[in-house]
Amino acid sequence: MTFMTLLSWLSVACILAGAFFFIAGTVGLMRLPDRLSRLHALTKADNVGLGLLTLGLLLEAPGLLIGLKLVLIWLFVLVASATGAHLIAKRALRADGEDAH
Amino acid sequence: MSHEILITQLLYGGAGLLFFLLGVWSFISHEPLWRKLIALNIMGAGVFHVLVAVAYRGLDAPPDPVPHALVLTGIVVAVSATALALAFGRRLDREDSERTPEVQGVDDREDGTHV
Amino acid sequence: MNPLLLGFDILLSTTLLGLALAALTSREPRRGVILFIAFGLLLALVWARLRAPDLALAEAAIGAGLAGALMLSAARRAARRRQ
Amino acid sequence: MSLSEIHLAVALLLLATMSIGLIRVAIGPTPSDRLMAAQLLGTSGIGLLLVLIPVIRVPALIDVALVFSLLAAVAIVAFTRRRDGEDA
Repeated sequence: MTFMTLLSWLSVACILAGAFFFIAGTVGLMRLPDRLSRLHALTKADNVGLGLLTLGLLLEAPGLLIGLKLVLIWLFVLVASATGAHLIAKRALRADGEDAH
Repeated sequence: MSHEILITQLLYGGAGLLFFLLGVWSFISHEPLWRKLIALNIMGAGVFHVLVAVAYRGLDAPPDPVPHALVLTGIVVAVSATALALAFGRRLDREDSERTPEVQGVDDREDGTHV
Repeated sequence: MNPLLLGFDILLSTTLLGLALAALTSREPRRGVILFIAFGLLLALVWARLRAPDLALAEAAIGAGLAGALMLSAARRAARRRQ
Repeated sequence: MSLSEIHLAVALLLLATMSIGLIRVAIGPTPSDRLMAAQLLGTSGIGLLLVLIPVIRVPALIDVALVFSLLAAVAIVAFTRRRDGEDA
């Protein structure tokens, strides 16, 4: 019983820490001066936040399949985020004129 | 409990009504095809809002499946209609420029549609 | 009445409304279409909130994904003709 | 019961951060800010869906989150694709 409550407290702590990283990412997105810094804040802080959130939910996962799906979701988001950050930064650095109006 | 369900239904239903009105306004007041299509899709989203809000039965009971089936069909139909409209628009553009190649660029509106 | 849930509903509806207004009033094709795709993804969150995961799946994959790709190509064409 | 309340509070917080981020996306001074919309909705939206599962009591939402995570990559690639005639 105490182990279960300990586990659920740990889960809540992880989820709250994840929420803190999401807030940090949004503050960075709003406040940082140039677009590459903003991209950095968005793609790094949010991914750490999602990782902590996934970890927190994983501690309470009812089954193996659910846990596997949670881990899979985080891995997919990591891959998508790395690719997306790279593509956006490349496009920003080349400064093509497609939508520069 | 039923009070709570009613408030949620009214909130999302009212939002749906607002989306429908916004979509109608944009559909009749904006000329370019892509803007009309966005307006049409947002009108559809408003209708779906009303239907799904009607189907909602609170957190404890499963929702009504019939409006969900209607909305699922509606989503697919909306995408098909969008694709058809885009194909028609492209065909109209091509036929117009084939018929009057010498005035192309004169009667072109700024957004790709023709007079 | 759960005040947190009511706040969640109101914030979700307000964000969606703001996004719809921004998408409907934008003049640049690419901007409008990107805002419309964001609208579709948020709409999937509304279906998830109203306990319709099947609709959320369909909206995310078909509504935002397929319609977004279609309209992005149309926006690209419209932007090219504008220049 | 209080655990579900915590989840709901975190969901509300995530929605608030997402809404504020969407303001930046909508008014963003550069086009690159706009391209971050899919990125933002991908991560925050997936976090929101995952936290919403114990609140709404719909376990199937995890599959929706899975589709979201796959779609985020596709959307980013679609946004950043260049036109045919354009170099690089």
